Amino acid sequence: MEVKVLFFGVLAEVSGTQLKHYHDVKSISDLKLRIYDDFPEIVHYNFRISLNSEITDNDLLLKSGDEIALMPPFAGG
Amino acid sequence: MEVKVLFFGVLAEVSGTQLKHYHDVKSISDLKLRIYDDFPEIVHYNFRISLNSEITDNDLLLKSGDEIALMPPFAGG
Amino acid sequence: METNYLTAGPVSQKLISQLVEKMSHNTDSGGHSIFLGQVRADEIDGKSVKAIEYSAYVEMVNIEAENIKKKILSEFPDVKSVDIIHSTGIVSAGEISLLVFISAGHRHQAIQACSKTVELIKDNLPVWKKEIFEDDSHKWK
Amino acid sequence: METNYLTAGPVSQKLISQLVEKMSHNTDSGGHSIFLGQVRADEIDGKSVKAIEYSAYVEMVNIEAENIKKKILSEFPDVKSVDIIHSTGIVSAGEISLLVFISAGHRHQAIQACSKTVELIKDNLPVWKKEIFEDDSHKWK
Repeated sequence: MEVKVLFFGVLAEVSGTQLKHYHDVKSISDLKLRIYDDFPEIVHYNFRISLNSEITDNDLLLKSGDEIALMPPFAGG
Repeated sequence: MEVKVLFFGVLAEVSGTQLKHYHDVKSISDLKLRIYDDFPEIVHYNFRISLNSEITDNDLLLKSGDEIALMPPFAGG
Repeated sequence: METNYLTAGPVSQKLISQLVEKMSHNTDSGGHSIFLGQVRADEIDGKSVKAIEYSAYVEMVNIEAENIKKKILSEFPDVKSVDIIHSTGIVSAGEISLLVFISAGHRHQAIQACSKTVELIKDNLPVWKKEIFEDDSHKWK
Repeated sequence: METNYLTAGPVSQKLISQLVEKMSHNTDSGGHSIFLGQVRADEIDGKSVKAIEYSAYVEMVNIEAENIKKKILSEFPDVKSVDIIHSTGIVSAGEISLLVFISAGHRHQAIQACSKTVELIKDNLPVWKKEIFEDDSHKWK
């Protein structure tokens, strides 16, 4: 299985990427550990997670094709 | 002495005029009586008085050149 | 009878665009709050309003609009500019009869000041209106 | 990635004029309340902001903007239309980055709905901004 991870705002700069695919991740907490492994800097930033465009604070299970976004506090307007 | 009286909104329609000069009027109450004499219909309408562009509820004395306006409730916007 | 606050006929699209254009030169403004009052084709006793004819006590409009501007600028220190334009004469249904344009450093004061300016205009500007119906009969408001 | 809510670069004068034009065809609207967010030339640590670069999560902006629209229309029954346009990409100081355009039967709901829409946008639209200074350094907000 493969999921798509989007990095927004300052996190795109910190990670050096806007999009990265991850394979064989079970859950959001599992994914977060993998992301922290790849980009240790990210741990210092405040962000929320969305799964398929919906914000969640829960540790949901992931399935192939899921789109996860790492979103710093919004700053529109 | 002569004062200038302006009729606004519905009062211009009721009186059939927008402007009328009155001579030898002592005070606002005096002027009002003269206006009611000329246009008895006006007594049925709700209005405020301004003297030289300033609204007043007092019975002020008038002097030559004063401009008095009869103003129904405002309806701008 | 010079005035910065009254315009003959509807507030034109051009006037609105010019104000937006002008405001953008002010690079310390972060928000503009704009209110446009439009003539509604209200139905009254089965007849539809086709236009409103506005009349105004011009000298007093100038004085009162200045007072409103001063009041808003002193109450909302973040506000940079207050523009008020009201129509006189005939304004057809669907046309704009009032424009309030507030620029401020930040959104909250822009929005609050705009709302307050509209209320002050309603309460204090010596303007009257006559609704004109499709059959050319009319009603004073 | 179709969207009715995002525009590349600043919200143009033309877009604003088109909306004003469009709204006037609605003769049961009595008031339009408009908010324009503008990029300020803020000074931060002695450096002046020359532009903001906005980025957005496009799919989610569409979903959230639809939600905001629905919320406003259900909370303010007098509101006839809600338009929201936010910039993506570079917007220079003095240019407009956000437009909210509310039309309603009467002024109170137009003004209240506009204010609420702006707050909901700030809280819920997945948009990020990077302030770009005169020396091309930048700061995330």
